[in-house]
Amino acid sequence: MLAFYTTLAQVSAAAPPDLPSTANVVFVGFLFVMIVLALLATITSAIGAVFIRQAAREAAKAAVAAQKAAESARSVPAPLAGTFSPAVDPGSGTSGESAGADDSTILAVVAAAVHTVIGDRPHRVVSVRSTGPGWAQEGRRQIFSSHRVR
Amino acid sequence: MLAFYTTLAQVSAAAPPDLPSTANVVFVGFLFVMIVLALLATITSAIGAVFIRQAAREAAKAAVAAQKAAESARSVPAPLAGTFSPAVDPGSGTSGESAGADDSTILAVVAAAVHTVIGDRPHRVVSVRSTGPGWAQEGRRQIFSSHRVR
Amino acid sequence: MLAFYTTLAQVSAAAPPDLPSTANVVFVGFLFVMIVLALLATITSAIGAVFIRQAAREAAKAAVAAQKAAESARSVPAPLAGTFSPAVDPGSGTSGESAGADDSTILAVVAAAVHTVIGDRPHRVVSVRSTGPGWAQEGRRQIFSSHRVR
Amino acid sequence: MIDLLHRLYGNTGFGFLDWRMLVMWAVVAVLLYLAVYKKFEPLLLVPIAFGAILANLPTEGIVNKPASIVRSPETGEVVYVAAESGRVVHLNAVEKMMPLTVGDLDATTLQSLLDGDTVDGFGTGSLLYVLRREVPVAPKKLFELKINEHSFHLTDVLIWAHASGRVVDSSVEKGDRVVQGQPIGELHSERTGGLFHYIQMGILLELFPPLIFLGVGALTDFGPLIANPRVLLLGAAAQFGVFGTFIGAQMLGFSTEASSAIGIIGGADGPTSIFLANALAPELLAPIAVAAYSYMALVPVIQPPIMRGLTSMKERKIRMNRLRPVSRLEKLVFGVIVTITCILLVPPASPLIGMLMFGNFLRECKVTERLNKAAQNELINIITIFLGTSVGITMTGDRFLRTETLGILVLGVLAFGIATASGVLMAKFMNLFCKNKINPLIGSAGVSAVPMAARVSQVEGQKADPGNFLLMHAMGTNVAGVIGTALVAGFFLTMFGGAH
Amino acid sequence: MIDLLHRLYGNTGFGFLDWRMLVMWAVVAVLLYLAVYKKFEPLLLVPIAFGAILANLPTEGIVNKPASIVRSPETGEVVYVAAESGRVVHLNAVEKMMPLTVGDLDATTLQSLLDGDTVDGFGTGSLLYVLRREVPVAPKKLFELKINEHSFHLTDVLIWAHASGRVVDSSVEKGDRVVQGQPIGELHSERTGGLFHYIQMGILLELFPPLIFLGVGALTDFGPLIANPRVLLLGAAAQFGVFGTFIGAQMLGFSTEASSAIGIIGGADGPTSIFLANALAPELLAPIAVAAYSYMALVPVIQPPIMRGLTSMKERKIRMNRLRPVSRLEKLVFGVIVTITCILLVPPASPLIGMLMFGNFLRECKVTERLNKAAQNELINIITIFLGTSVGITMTGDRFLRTETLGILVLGVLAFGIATASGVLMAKFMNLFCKNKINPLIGSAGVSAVPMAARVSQVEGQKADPGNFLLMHAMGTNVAGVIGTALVAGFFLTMFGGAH
Amino acid sequence: MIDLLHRLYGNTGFGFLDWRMLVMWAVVAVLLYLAVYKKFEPLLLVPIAFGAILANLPTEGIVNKPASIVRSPETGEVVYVAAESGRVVHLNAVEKMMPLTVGDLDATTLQSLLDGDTVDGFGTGSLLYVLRREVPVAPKKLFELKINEHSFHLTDVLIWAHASGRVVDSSVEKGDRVVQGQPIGELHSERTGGLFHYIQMGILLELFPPLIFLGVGALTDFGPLIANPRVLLLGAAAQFGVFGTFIGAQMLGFSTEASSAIGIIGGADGPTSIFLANALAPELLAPIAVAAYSYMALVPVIQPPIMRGLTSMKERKIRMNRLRPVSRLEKLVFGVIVTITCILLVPPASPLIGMLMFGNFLRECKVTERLNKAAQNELINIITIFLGTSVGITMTGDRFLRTETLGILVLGVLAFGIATASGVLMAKFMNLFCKNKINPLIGSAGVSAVPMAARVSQVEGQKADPGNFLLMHAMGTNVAGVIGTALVAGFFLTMFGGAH
Ligand code: NA
Ligand code: NA
Ligand code: NA
Repeated sequence: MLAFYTTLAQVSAAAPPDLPSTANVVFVGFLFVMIVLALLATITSAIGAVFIRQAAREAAKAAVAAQKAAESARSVPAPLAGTFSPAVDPGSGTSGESAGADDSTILAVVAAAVHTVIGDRPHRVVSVRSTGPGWAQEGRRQIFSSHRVR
Repeated sequence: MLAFYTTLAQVSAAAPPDLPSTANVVFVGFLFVMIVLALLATITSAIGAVFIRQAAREAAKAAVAAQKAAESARSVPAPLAGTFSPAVDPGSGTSGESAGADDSTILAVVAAAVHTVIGDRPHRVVSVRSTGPGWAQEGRRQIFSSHRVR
Repeated sequence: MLAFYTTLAQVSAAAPPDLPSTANVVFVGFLFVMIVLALLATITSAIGAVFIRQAAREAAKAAVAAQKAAESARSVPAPLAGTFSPAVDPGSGTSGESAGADDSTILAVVAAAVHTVIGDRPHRVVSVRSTGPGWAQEGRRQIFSSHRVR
Repeated sequence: MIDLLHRLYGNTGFGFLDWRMLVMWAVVAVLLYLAVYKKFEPLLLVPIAFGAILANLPTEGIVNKPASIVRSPETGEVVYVAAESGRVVHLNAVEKMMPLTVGDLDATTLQSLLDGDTVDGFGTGSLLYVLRREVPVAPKKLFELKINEHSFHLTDVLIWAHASGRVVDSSVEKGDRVVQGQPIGELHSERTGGLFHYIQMGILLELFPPLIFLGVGALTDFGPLIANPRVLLLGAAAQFGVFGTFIGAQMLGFSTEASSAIGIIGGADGPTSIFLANALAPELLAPIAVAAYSYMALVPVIQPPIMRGLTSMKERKIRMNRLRPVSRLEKLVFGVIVTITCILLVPPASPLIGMLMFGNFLRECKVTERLNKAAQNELINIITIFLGTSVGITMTGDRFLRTETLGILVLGVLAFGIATASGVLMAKFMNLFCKNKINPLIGSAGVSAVPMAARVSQVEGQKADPGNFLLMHAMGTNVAGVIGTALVAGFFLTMFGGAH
Repeated sequence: MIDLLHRLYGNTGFGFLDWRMLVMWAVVAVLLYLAVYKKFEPLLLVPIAFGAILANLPTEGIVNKPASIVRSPETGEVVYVAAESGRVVHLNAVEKMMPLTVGDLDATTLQSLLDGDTVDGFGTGSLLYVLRREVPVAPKKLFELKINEHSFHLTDVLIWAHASGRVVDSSVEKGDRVVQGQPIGELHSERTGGLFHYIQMGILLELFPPLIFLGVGALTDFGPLIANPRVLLLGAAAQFGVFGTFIGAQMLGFSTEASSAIGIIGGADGPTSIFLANALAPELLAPIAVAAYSYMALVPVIQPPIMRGLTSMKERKIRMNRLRPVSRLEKLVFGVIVTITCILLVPPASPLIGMLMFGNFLRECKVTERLNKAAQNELINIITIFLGTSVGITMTGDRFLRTETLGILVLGVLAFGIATASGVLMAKFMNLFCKNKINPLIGSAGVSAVPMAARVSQVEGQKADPGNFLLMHAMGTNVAGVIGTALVAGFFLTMFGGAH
Repeated sequence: MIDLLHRLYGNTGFGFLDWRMLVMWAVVAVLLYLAVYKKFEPLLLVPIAFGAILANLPTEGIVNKPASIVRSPETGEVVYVAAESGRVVHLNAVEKMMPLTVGDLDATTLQSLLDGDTVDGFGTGSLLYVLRREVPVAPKKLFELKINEHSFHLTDVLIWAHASGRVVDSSVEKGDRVVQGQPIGELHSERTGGLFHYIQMGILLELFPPLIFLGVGALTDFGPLIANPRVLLLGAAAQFGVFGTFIGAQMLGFSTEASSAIGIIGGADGPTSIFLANALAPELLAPIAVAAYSYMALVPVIQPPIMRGLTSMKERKIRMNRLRPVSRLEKLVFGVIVTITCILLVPPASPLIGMLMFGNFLRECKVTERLNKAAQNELINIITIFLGTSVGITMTGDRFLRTETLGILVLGVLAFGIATASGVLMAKFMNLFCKNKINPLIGSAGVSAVPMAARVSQVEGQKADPGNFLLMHAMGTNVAGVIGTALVAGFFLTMFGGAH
């Protein structure tokens, strides 16, 4: 940027600034944005490919391990596991893969919505029944809404 | 304000400032505050009159509608409706009109008080039994207390 | 501090600064810290002695009173008293004296941990069973961890 | 006592009311209505509108600059000095735009200015110096005006007192040559600057927009974008709204700098608009900010007809694949790469891009939750209050009630329309080549306006096919638009920013 | 090493201890006791008291000003210059009030000042200039003092170094005429100002009180006031406490400005008191703030006897109608109208009124909850910490242990009493005309002291009739008092504010 | 258009990339890995690392100083003036360390500098003045260099432009004598300083560390220390780590000031390290901060072997008595006494000690919960973000990639080791006299590093005896270490702080 200032300053001392034409600015500018974002898209895809391959490998391993575990522990039931599972799927923000994650998102949204509406009054969420995937989507939208603080 | 500064500045160059007498200041100042606030009281009353009339009209309409609704839906019970109603009465801060609003205020106060006393320890408000309007009043007072942060 | 600046300034005008030798700085500095903290330890002990004596007197009184109360109110049961007691032991941060205080600390830690892990998703702590004093210690450690925000 | 009452009355603000203020009150009422009852970006519009109330009341004590050094606005020769040391000067109680050159005054006013202090029609502003520019703009204006022993050109620049106070230093004399920015005198006063003078520093010093972006980054999930990087191109295409508006503004006669700042409205990104407007066209800050935030709220009205007009029902029914989950490490790597790439390419955008990705890193690294929360809440909320009111306080009638404002508002709508169309068309264009078809409805989300535009895509998609869920894909386009607009802002700053 | 130990000892703060500090420690202990154990407005008194501890320890590095330009405090002639370029000067390690004029020194001290640097009894302060005022205060003091080749009048003003550092510019010479505020030299140092020098800027630049009012507005419900606007008159009447105290302060010999600032204690409104004191009588800031906050806490002690003394049992038993609910729109309209009216009438009050009503708008519009929460919590809490300590840090023994302080404390109690009585009497007066009788007990709440005073009304009302609920009505009076006090502050600023 | 593309390319940052930046990116990657995946104090290391990314990209607009007055860095004679009024000057787009004296240049470069503006190898920096120091450092360097009509010594000091802009005032001429700190010219520009220039003020003005300490105080429980005051001696003993490192740094050839700042790393107290480094060795701020925070995280690795090596199994099995409860009043009294004692003894430590104990008072008095929460959360979180990035932004390759940094990193480990050993040995020493034996494992907690070090004591204790609970006792030692390190910082400031 400074090089430009320098140029400009040196030029302006000698002659009126040679501002580019509107058409040129628009052409170059738009091209610039397109190219940069295309570049970013390419890089991101390349990186993504690495991660996807790795994830596939790990999934394969996990499947094998899970099968073994299932065989060795057929008698232990695990009710509620989905609901109380403390582990947060690191990609849950974007995923939507596992039904469990979705459920908990729904729960969060319901609780947040109730809280928003009735404020600090004491309340107990007695029961939440899933009413289809629309809820989850709406929930995510609400979460993103916070963005509009701008 | 600036005009005054100007005057003062011009005067002070030529002669000592003609500060008003104590009695005058007190008389004019107190009169000023009385008049301004009386004026505000008048305006507020006038605006209030408009709102009251409008509210009366709406209440009349609502009564008619409610009667119709009641007639057409006599068999549907609505337990807990008061407690879980998400609609916030916009004037609930000042009112005290509806028992429902009062109840929820009480609940809020109880929960807040419990929270204040035992802090972040987990607790469940198992049951709250109303013990008369004094509670609600005290609750409002506590809420206003936050004001004393000054 | 300023006196030193003054000295330094006056000196530096006339001659090169007479900076102390490394050994001297270390000796004096370490001695200084040791003496100051030893002094503080002495003062704190002295003050502590006063408070301990007072606490002992009060405990004695309280014991007498409690005995009387127990005699006069043998038939009134007080279930849950420990859990819901709103009075916060002012010294609970350091103590570890009363089992009740410890329990509530455990509860707090559990609730906080659950909240931290599953975030804002709705959850109800259904039951917490004590698993020995180790928990309480760990809880306190977690609380102190916040300190490492530095 | 009568005298005292008189003085009290004289010091009320009634004397400073003028019609522009009353018109602005109506403007404020409209803004508040839109914000409160129509929920048009209330978090920004309410503070802006309330700031505008204060700007259009005689609140001199709330925005005034502190007395300080007087600098020469241009290089030239001092032809008249009224700033003798010790003189008491003052400023209008309400902000007024003072005449710029001798030619803006009539001879009588000039005469009375030279004689005394107060001039009808210009309040009580004090003239300090008159300066002859080194390079006169046009020779035809070189009429000469002789008053008392002084001689002026119509193009001579008037330098007014910027604050009430006392002249304590006047280092130049008639005939001296001064360069732009040179200290030519000093005012001093016991009174400090107004509250908003200091709060506005956050905009003038370009602190608030990057800090808001820190919070925005902490609130943004780049996951959908990373899982489907093609949407970056949609975000890029939507920037054509910016360039289209730039052309329009140029044609309406705005300067290149102003056109850039107006064009960025099409980016639908509040903080970026404010950042660029402050740097390139500070006098247009208020209308640009108001347009940017108002139209963002109008997205659900402006976009759907354009989206439907440019797409066939078959296209609108395209279903898109579920997005794969993105791991923490991938998000972190993406963030660092975007930071490095964008800053290397457009260094002037680094405050925005740097803070955006820093906030996002705090969010995604999962080990700095305290800081993430602080960025998402405390910091962004407090700064939003200050940013909004600082923008609003610049909305004085003098500045806002001009034809330029009207032009900006019209251009703003245009910008949103073009951006929407560009995004949709780009998606259709990409479908010519890609195997995995893109639903063109998500192209419109490239205008940013997070998350409004993404929701519009989702709603329109479900109108065509109730089982179609486009939201996450549209969110990807949405955040791509944020990066794209920041790049465009950097591009404009590279091209037109930074005269000394 | 002995030398090193000696140096270490010489640099501890013990040498700077004096009896005033020890007395102030006792004052601090009392304040802390009241705050912590008696719960007297602890949110303010604890920070004030802790600030006062720091003020009364040799904490030079914590409040010192940075070295900067030296300005002439008055218009006059320079009669002595000790600030030759390059000279190293220093300031006392603890803040000391230095003698103001030559007449405050004895000849020996003056002699040694002219010879060297350090003067017994005044620490190590460096004298930079001596200035002869243009208009000598009184001719009888015009004794002349000849020392070396210099000749002084007893009224000549001493100008001391404001910081440790080096003189890098000394632009005036003996015999020069200088105007008030003119730069006459410059000090420079690598050291920065102390922590509290910068925090205190929030008071000096009048930023903290309006920002606190932003939070207060967000915490205030004007509903009870809107439902029963008559109580505005009670809030107005209670302002007589301010004017009564103003008279008292005038009679005790305080200046008009100081009397105004002292009077406002009767308004029972902390931020307003600080705002006005800083503008009109900054040297009295600490005692005024301490009095304002302490007496607010004493409201339950001061008010009841007065309330009972002025009312009959029958009056105290008056029941008042339930208040009607007030809609969102009505609250918003009220807020905007109060803003416009008050600012038009008293422009100098606009920072307070504007921010108060802005905060309230954020609260009542219900669409900006994030900002409302931020104003009510983060913002007000952080600023309260800084405001309190900034006030406390001015409580040096030198400034606080004076008869004026005693006078202010006495006048403060008086102010509260008068305000209480005025409110009650006004209610009785209004009952002569109104059909809906007002319970005079709510009149006392007009002193502000939100919500303490309203609670006192409620408690006294229930003593007379346990089924009587006056709280909401008293809250109305309470907030009316806040508006009233802000108006009075604006009135005082209009009358006496703003010398240049 | 080709021209435009060319200009666009010329203005990207690629031209400014150099190998140092790339190396620093690797350093950043390591820091982020440690912070995110190894959880090394992530709250500080993540902001520091992200700041370091920005520091090593061509982000000129993000840290640049605003154009302002140019001051003479030393006392001497002006021998060359290139700052004629009106000249446009500029600064490198990326921060570069410019040559300090004429001797650092070769004759050709000097020649071209005097002729024109731009010099290969030094970017586009503008030379403003050349100054001849009053006291030449060494006579052997007094070679004279004659270029054009000018004559230079090799020791003459080069004064470069600190910002891009226009020279608007150049008050000195060749031959003038100037004193250190004297204004010798002024630059002016429409552009403001960069975002981080303003944020960094929080470090330069020494505001952030005391405010962090306010939050630390609010988070600290002194109860364990009060219940067992003997541990204060362990905290004192651990400070020998500081002095040991001081000796080491002296031996490696660091200046006394730098040695003090490096030594304090052994105190394991981040804000104190930053505070002292800023005051005594600002050029070493980044490596010192990085070392302080990184090693704190390494405590569980560094300490255990030392602890086990210095203690017998029998000692490690010593059980300690339960700590008595400490009442509120006792905690408050302790806080006030520590404040008064420490400030009286080492006044320069008062910002740290004062704020620490103020925060603790807010915590322990139990009547200011709002403020306590604000200090513990909002305030400390926001400032941590700013502090971390401000430190990171100073980590330019130029400054960081030096042998000094390596030395500091090595000395830092040493410091932690010595401190650990001293604490353990002190406990063993005290056991020679005390009846109630102290478990020497708690001695190591005296290094501060709260609460890491205390946890290590607990873990090691349980390894020897699973039923042994040392945590609370170690917490006491831990907070004693905080006080001890603050005292040592004050001691160093007393000894070496504050040249003018
Ligand atoms: Na955009
Ligand atoms: Na009041
Ligand atoms: Na330490």
